[in-house]
Amino acid sequence: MADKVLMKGNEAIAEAALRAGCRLYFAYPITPQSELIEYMSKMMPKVGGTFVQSESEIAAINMVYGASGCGKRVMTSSSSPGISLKQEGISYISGASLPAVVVNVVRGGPGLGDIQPAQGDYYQATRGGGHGDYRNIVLAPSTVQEFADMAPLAFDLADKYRIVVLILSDGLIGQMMEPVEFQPAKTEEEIEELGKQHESWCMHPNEDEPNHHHHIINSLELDPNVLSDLVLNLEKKYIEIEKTEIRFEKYNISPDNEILCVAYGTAARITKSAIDELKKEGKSIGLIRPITLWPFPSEAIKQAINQNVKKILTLELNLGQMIDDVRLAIEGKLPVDFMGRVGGLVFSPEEVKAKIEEIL
Amino acid sequence: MADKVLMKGNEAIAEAALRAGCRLYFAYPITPQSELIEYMSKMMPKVGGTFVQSESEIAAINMVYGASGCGKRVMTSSSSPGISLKQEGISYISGASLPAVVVNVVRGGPGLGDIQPAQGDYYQATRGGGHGDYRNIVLAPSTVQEFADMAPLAFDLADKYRIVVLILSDGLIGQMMEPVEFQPAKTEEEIEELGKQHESWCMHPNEDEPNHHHHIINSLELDPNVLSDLVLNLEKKYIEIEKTEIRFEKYNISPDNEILCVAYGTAARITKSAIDELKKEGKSIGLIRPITLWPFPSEAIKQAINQNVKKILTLELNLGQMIDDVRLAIEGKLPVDFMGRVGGLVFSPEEVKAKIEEIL
Amino acid sequence: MEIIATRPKSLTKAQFTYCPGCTHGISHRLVAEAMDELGMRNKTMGVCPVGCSVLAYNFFDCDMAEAAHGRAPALATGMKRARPDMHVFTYQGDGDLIAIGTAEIVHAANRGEHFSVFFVNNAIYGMTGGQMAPTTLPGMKTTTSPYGRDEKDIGYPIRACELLATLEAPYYIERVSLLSPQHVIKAKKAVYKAMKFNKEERGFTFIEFVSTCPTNWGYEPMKAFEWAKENMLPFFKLGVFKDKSIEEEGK
Amino acid sequence: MEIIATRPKSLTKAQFTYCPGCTHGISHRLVAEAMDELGMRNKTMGVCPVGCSVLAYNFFDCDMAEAAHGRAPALATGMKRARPDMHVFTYQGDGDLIAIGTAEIVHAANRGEHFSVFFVNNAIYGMTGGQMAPTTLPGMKTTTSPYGRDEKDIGYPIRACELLATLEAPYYIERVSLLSPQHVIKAKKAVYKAMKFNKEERGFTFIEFVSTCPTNWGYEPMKAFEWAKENMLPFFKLGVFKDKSIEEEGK
Amino acid sequence: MKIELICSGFGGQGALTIGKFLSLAAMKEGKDVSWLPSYGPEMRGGTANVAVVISDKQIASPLVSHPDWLVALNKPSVDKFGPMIKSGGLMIANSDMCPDKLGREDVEEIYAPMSSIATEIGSTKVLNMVSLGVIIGKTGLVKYETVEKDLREILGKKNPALLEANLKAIKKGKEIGEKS
Amino acid sequence: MKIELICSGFGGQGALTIGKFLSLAAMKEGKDVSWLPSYGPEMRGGTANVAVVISDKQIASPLVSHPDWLVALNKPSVDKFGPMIKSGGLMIANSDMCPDKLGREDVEEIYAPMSSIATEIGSTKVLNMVSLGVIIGKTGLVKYETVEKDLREILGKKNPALLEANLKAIKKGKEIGEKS
Amino acid sequence: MARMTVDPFYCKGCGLCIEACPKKIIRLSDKFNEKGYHYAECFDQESCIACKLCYTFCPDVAITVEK
Amino acid sequence: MARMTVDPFYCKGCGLCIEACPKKIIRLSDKFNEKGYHYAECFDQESCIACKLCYTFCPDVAITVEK
Ligand SMILES: Cc1ncc(C[n+]2csc(CCOP(=O)(O)OP(=O)(O)O)c2C)c(N)n1
Ligand SMILES: Cc1ncc(C[n+]2csc(CCOP(=O)(O)OP(=O)(O)O)c2C)c(N)n1
Ligand code: SF4
Ligand code: SF4
Ligand code: SF4
Ligand code: SF4
Ligand code: SF4
Ligand code: SF4
Ligand SMILES: [Mg+2]
Ligand SMILES: [Mg+2]
Repeated sequence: MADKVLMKGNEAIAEAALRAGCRLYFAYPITPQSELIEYMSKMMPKVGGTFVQSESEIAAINMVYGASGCGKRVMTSSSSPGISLKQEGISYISGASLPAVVVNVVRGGPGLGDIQPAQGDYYQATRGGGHGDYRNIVLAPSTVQEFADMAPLAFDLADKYRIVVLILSDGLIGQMMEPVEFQPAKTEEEIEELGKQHESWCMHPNEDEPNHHHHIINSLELDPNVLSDLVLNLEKKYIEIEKTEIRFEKYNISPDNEILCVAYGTAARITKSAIDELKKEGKSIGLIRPITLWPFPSEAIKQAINQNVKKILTLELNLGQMIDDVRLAIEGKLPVDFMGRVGGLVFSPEEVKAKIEEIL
Repeated sequence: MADKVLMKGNEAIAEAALRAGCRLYFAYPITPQSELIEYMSKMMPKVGGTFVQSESEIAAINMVYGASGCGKRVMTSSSSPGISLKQEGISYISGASLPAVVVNVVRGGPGLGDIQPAQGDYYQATRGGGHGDYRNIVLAPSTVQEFADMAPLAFDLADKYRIVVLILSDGLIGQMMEPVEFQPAKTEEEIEELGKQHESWCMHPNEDEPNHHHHIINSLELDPNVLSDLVLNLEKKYIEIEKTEIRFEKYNISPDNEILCVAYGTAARITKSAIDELKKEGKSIGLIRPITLWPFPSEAIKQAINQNVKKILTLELNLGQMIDDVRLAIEGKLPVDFMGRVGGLVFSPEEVKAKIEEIL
Repeated sequence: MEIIATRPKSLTKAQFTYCPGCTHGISHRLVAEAMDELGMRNKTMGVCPVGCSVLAYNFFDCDMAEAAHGRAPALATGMKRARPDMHVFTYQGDGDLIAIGTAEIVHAANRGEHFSVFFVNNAIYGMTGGQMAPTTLPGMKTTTSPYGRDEKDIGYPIRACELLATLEAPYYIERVSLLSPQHVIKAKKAVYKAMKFNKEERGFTFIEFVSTCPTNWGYEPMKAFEWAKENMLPFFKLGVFKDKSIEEEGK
Repeated sequence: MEIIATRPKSLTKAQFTYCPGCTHGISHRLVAEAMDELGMRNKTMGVCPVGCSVLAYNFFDCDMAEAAHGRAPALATGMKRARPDMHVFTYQGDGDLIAIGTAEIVHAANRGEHFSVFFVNNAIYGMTGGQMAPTTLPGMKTTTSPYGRDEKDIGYPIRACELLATLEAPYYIERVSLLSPQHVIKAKKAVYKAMKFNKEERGFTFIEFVSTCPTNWGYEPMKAFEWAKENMLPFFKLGVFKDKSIEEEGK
Repeated sequence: MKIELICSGFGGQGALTIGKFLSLAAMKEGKDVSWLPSYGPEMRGGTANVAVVISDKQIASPLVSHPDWLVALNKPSVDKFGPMIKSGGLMIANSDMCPDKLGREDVEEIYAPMSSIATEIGSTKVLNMVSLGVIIGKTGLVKYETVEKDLREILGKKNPALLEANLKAIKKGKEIGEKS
Repeated sequence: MKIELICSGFGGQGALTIGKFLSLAAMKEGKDVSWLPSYGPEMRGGTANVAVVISDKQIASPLVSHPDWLVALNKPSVDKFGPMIKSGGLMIANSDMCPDKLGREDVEEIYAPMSSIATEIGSTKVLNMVSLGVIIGKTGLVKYETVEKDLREILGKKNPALLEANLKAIKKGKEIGEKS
Repeated sequence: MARMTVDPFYCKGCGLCIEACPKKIIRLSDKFNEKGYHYAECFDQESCIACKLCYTFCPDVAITVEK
Repeated sequence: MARMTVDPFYCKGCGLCIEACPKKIIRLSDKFNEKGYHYAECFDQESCIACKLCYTFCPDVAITVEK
């Protein structure tokens, strides 16, 4: 069905995950993410899949760990405090090189904070809130459509690299309704086929000698020399991903841009509104919107800087986190300004416009 | 007693914490940190303090949360996977503006990894592995003496700023013995006095009207405008700390340095050995050793760059994490090289020397 | 004329934020009354859960801490150990206490921590909009068990009192209900007893309130009571599961 | 001559990394024998804990996953749900299962997950060097209870079987011991039964092994058995705590 | 063309639903739409509101600080959002629960006794649909037929009685809107 | 002056303790010291070893890849660390458990029947102390008196018998060391 | 003589007091309070026996009983 | 006729089999295995009754019993 439907972001990502072949989903309720779990509880039985409301976020991520070890497309979701609880598990899954999709519908923090949209989990998402050297691919949607489209993308990337893909959404995108068009649902045969790509390493029914195998899913290696090799292999994968999987959107990028904005997700949408307004007034402001937060589109940002650009403006719904990556990208070539909101507040297009005018 | 004693790092930090007035300690065993908890279990009853071996790291950090809400000096410790589990709690304590000391004796990761020394938790420590905008002061010792000295420092900073202070050690510093000299132990009266500084906000016995108070310890605020103010207040505190609490060591810094090394903790010790060797051969290599990882000594690094310095070399026992902060500090002024080891391996002074010679 | 019943001093002047007819208010009052009657307010610290009663720190007029979801017993342990001279209680919902917080409640009970736990079992996650709780009854529809809780797939409700009563240390465990004025009168006695034992430093005390959530059950308050009487009480049997005072005092 | 007893096929050729005389080896063998006898090896997935048996994936010759500390039942849930056509077991120590993993085991049992849990209770944290476990006996000295476990301060050992038996869903719960060849023979029957029920998809099965840790207890293996018989068995009573097959089969 | 509106009322009055049916119809008629509710505990007992944007180009920000139009089902909604309406904008209010006029000269105000009309129709639940009708009648933002079709699809089988009541309410509102 | 040494043996042979008493004495005599054990499960059953650095200046790296001296209580220790000894270095080995010579021309080797001596003294536990004695006798790195004092402080009251056995073992080793 | 009063500030009109009262002398007022609830009131103070059951069952602690 | 054999590769010389054997025909060998353990051996195969108790109690699954 290529018809558009009007849907909440949380429901759209759930539906898209089902269509992408996700048949196992484990999660614990939390606002503003609960519609996702509620949708799954309703639809999973209809497609013959499994939904378990786990006793906690920790149990959920470890159920994901187990199911992923069997080579299946599996997902969990939560919001900020719940994602913090999953950090140990995410580190394990990463260490064991397993594919998995995790959705974070970010809310205001730190602590219990509030349940309004925020981007305060950027550091956690991109730097790994868990222990040890690992990376997750981080996708940041800015519309309901994109949120939905990220489900198949996330599963494909997860499978391809045997990596955790984190979709970093927020309360606004999770709660709002927009028209959305879904990709066709995978057939049961296609899903079966997807599982087979993992047969060389995943746990599955076995045979007698001589074809008896013994698959081990783990992240432990007591010999530091061996562990070092394993981690260096992870690094190779990360380097490969940094080469090939960077995604971003250019908005109004042109040679006469005076200011280059960098913003993602909800902050980027609002920035676009402001840019449109300013355009009417004859001012040329460009925006690079990272779609992958890791790997980060550093090169794209560097290239978008032209002779007219006087300043970079990073816009985030936090105290300034992605700004590190922007600064790293431009290596001191230009001053980097910042506009932020915290506590679940969202800046308005008017406020962004005013900020840009101020620094123009 | 100003006599030197020979002690393991894990025991030295425990002894120093007791002397600094820590009378509450909650933790769960994990290698290579267990000597700390074992020392506490032995000594706490002797000083009339409380040690509870909690059912998990999560329970431990939340016991800390509760005890700290009563204005007492309280500590927990763990190693990498256990620290990941504490992230939600640390975010809460930070959101509630409570003082607390957390020790991480880092091991090889990700996942279960191994139990050898590593620095793979730098990102987690400095960027906040938990959700939302918050910062912890992060202290990185490089000797047993310094590890011990950091206990009183950490408690003082925690009390002063009502912040979580994380001591980021590693298996090497935790397990090795070195001579250590302790500061005199605080008397019970001094400890009592310390608690009093928190009486304006902490939970404690109450009075009847009209002096009845009602102290609330929490990190929840459903109104985003109010939460925003709270977070912006946190930010003010962070800015203040960035101004006043940066600590670092200069080693062999001189105008003829050809290469400037940046390394912390164990990696810095080993780098020093290599620098000493190279000095004998007439080569001048400087080292900035961050003692506070957050706030990071960016200014010191910038200042240490002189006309002769051709390159910066960042040395870490990970895939390269602090290097972000080094790059941010020097803003593209010089190329930044990297030497790392992962999986619990530690580079030797010879290897570091070779690396420096290679890039000289 | 003399006032014989009015708002206890241990409640603040704030309006409760609960839905009309929600039993959280009743259990709040019982705890506050016990504090008043035992003169404990000035030496009491409470812990709020994450759940509908997350804002209870605005309602109880004693010192209060807001725990992370499920961790109230750990906070309370830290608080009581930090201030043995004060009295501590936690107030927790069923999701908080026996889903995410299972380990914390079991181990606090097992250590025999000297505090009281007030456990509001309304068979649902109230605050987050009516998801299935560990105490949701078989067949009961919630937003995450839209076809009714399937006990074959996800098991039966957990009975916290029975589970905790297998431990040695707890001093007093009772399940009461708030489903009628008569039930409330009985519940009041249990709450008083728990807080009295608390004040006397006897050990760990635990009161479960069989409660309602009219909003998420989708019933009017009175209908919710009827439903609970018919459906919850047969499964969550009222009674004393442990009372060491009986042996101790030889009665 | 015919071989009547030798290494089961479901064990790999690797040497165990356990200390001499450690009972982990015996319980490994019992599980492997059951897999052999029931012809399950090719359709079985096991889960290792974090604990001395963390490397069990090198010893069991079936597919194996290594869980995070305490989370084996959650992994097993994910595995069994992902591959209902396979059989799943976890193998866990006392710290893993009833300290940090309390919530996971209680809820997996409560859901009646279709897998078997083998629980090695040696009253101590073996791997990390002998710290106190939730099952450490009162008065017992460990590296974190250097003056002996003070049950007044930190409570009594937790009895996992009794605790889990309060839940409705579990199918079969038994506590056995490995303290003598006779005990082992009995234990073998229980393990077989659990794995058979597992194969037959009857539900959640749980076997607790009262075990020893000669190294951290500081006793020679035989002395460790004696100590355990005298001290552990009175507290951890052997027996069947739940067996639904009795009703089901009408025996 | 781009219209930003806010629908607001007590929780339970169905303000969010007005926005939903408007968005749905606009989408069917080829527009881009966004529907952003206030959510969370504030809904319990308090006011619920939704920001709707309807545009023939892609919508960047779904936030509405200054609505072109406001649908206010109760007094607090008028108080909260009335002052924010853009100059030249429109307010549609439930006169039964909004006793005081907004009194802005630069804003057109339409008052309809939505509660009374709903009670008349026989279901207090449909008061929100009256306002939906007013919008249609007044502005022609979406076609009545599109809304009717959507309603028939959603309610047709499940609750034909409610469907009829809804349609009646919309028609009633539409009349009012057309006359204003 | 800076000496880097490794003490290595089976777990239980007390290799770590040799290092500890050496470090302790050196510290008392005003040196900087570091004592870095191998740790973790590898200790269970396998070999245990410790890297000790003693210097009159502050010690930077506690790691020892190429020891000046090696104390090897068993054969695996000789195999593992023998080849790493610095040219001109010294190996002190337990001849009872190290049958094969290292055979490096640039390294001095001292073999003492430590196990036998210990058995003779009446406690197999003190074999490590023999090697400690050899170091003292051979190198004078620390004074016998300092070590004796430390031992008396630590063991004096708790276990006088063990103390005496220890001291005997050290003296015996010292003699051997002095003669080599 | 006894008296039962409801504080409209707290009352949410849930009606539990009405169910609880053995004398059936409580009803919801026609008037709204600030939050828009019809609050409870005693329409026959004379008959009140000060049994406190209304107070006991009131989830918003809105009731005062005097005797 | 029965036979009990110990695989020195697995045996850790813990002696449990010795305790288990009702015929007391097992002892630790003088010889070491690779790991340095004195491994167990049966010194009187004739007397073995193939009761398997040694096997049952062996924690390292080092024993084979034949009949
Ligand atoms: C770590 C974490 N997970 C989930 C949530 C979301 N959450 C808030 S309250 C709640 C459940 C509340 O249910 P219950 O404990 O039964 O209390 P009630 O509201 O029914 O009184 C949940 C899941 C959270 N805040 N934090
Ligand atoms: C999150 C986490 N916490 C703590 C540890 C450290 N740890 C490893 S094993 C273990 C306890 C093992 O004890 P038990 O489960 O009883 O198994 P045993 O070794 O006795 O067989 C602990 C605390 C860890 N690896 N991960
Ligand atoms: S949602 Fe349920 S539990 Fe929460 S306040 Fe409303 S009625 Fe009470
Ligand atoms: S430490 Fe204890 S449990 Fe672990 S292998 Fe050794 S004897 Fe067995
Ligand atoms: S006190 Fe008793 S009689 Fe009086 S109003 Fe209340 S319930 Fe009715
Ligand atoms: S029970 Fe209380 S809140 Fe409910 S109607 Fe009566 S007075 Fe009002
Ligand atoms: S029981 Fe097994 S391991 Fe122990 S001595 Fe006998 S054969 Fe060897
Ligand atoms: S089979 Fe029985 S008799 Fe034979 S050696 Fe073993 S224990 Fe002894
Ligand atoms: Mg509930
Ligand atoms: Mg154990």
